[in-house]
Amino acid sequence: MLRSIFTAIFLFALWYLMSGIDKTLTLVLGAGSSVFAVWIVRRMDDASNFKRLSVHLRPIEFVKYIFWVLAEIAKSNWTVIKIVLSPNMDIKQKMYKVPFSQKSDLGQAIFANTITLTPGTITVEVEGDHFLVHGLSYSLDDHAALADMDRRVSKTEGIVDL
Amino acid sequence: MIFHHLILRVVTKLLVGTIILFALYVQFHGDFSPGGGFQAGVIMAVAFILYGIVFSLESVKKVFPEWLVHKILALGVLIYAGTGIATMLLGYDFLDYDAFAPLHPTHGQHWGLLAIEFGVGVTVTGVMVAIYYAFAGRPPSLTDEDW
Amino acid sequence: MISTVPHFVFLIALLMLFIAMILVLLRLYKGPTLYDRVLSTNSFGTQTVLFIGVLGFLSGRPDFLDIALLYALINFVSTIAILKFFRYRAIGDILIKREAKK
Amino acid sequence: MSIFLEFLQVIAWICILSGGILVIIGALGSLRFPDFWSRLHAASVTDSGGVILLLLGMGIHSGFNLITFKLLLIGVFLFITGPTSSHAVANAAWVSGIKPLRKKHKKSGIDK
Repeated sequence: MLRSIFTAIFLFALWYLMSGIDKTLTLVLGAGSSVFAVWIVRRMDDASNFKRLSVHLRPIEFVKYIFWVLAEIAKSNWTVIKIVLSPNMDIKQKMYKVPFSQKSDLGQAIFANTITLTPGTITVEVEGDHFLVHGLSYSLDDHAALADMDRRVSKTEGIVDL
Repeated sequence: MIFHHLILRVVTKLLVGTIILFALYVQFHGDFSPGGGFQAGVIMAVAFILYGIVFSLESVKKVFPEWLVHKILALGVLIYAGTGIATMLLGYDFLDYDAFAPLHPTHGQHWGLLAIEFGVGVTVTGVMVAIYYAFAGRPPSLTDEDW
Repeated sequence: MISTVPHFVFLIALLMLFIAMILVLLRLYKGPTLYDRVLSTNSFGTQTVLFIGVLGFLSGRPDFLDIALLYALINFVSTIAILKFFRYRAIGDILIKREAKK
Repeated sequence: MSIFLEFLQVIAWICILSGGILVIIGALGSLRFPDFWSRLHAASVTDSGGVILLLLGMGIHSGFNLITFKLLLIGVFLFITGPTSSHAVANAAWVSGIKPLRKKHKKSGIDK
């Protein structure tokens, strides 16, 4: 119930920031729309076999993590750009396994999406307790770098379940 | 079998609420920004279609039952026509929005447009979801091996 | 003087995006496998989103960003739908068919 | 103050132009690379670097208002869906049995 209220408030803030119109009619329609959206989402959570997504993140850690990811994206972009522009493209492809330590589905999805977002590595499959990752220019350092990323994602996971 | 599509499931659950809100935002801002009933209906239907693709047709039919789709199809047209008839009952022409607020024609047109757009949006949602149900409900004619 | 520069910058960015879109379309035409084509369709969509954004700024109507957001959404859903269709030969339920086959 | 604002504008132009260059490089990579798996990485340059730089440039150019928020929204949306669709394509290709090309300075030989 608490979560529904928070979702509705979040959606209403989104509405207000998108429209930027303070007329009463628009605001009332926005409130109605957010309540409607929350209602549909609740129905959807109840309908499938997969119950609601448990969200536990530490906001401050998560913001720090986003900035770290941006720096990481810049570095790996540079690596891939060098490969694309070099005349004989020095590709060393490899599939390898990356273990993950996150407990929640959301944490695992964040880790997998971060791997894919940094150019040079792509999550191909989630199986059991590890991801199958495809690397473009594979070196032994990649394992250490991805383990570091894994630790950082695990740090953003909190205990409070909203 | 869907168990290993973890990322798709999580992303769908995260996005669906926002998509529905965005649909309603486009719906009710038809006169301030590009958009209106047609786009809003499609976006709203996309939320259900995404849910149906990633989870299953069965669960999306629990959320948005098939009988409701057919009712909603007609409801949109009724809202549209009803607005026109309401203006006629107030003594004006068909779909002459000034009827809703004779003293402030601009307000009247605003109200009238909102109602019309709402009707269009409802019908388009219904049509899109009905097309998706019809496509997805079709039994596959080929097995994996034959392909 | 300085007010004409943004115009040029956006025009050049638009041209760059246009060239990139043509390159991706070439890959779409050449792509040996189905997945190459899906991939290039997807990146064409991302470039279209950016294109619409830049075009909105160039023509002085940033309202276009709503359309860009809509395009990003449709692009995502269509990629998933195409992949599901080619993987399972159906966009509806596949669970029942799988179990019946066992 | 005005000089500061013009400086910001210059930064915005640099961001937009380098974003455009990144998008071209991504497209060029997806044209030049030899096989499907390496093309995935080239497309991901467009998805991450190009999107960030172009949206950042447009955001700085427009100043801080509702347009910036919409750009941020597009950025967040592309950041969630871009990797997801890349992953979906890669996963589908992996399941259907397309294996990476092992290249040893030659264009021939798929040893797998």
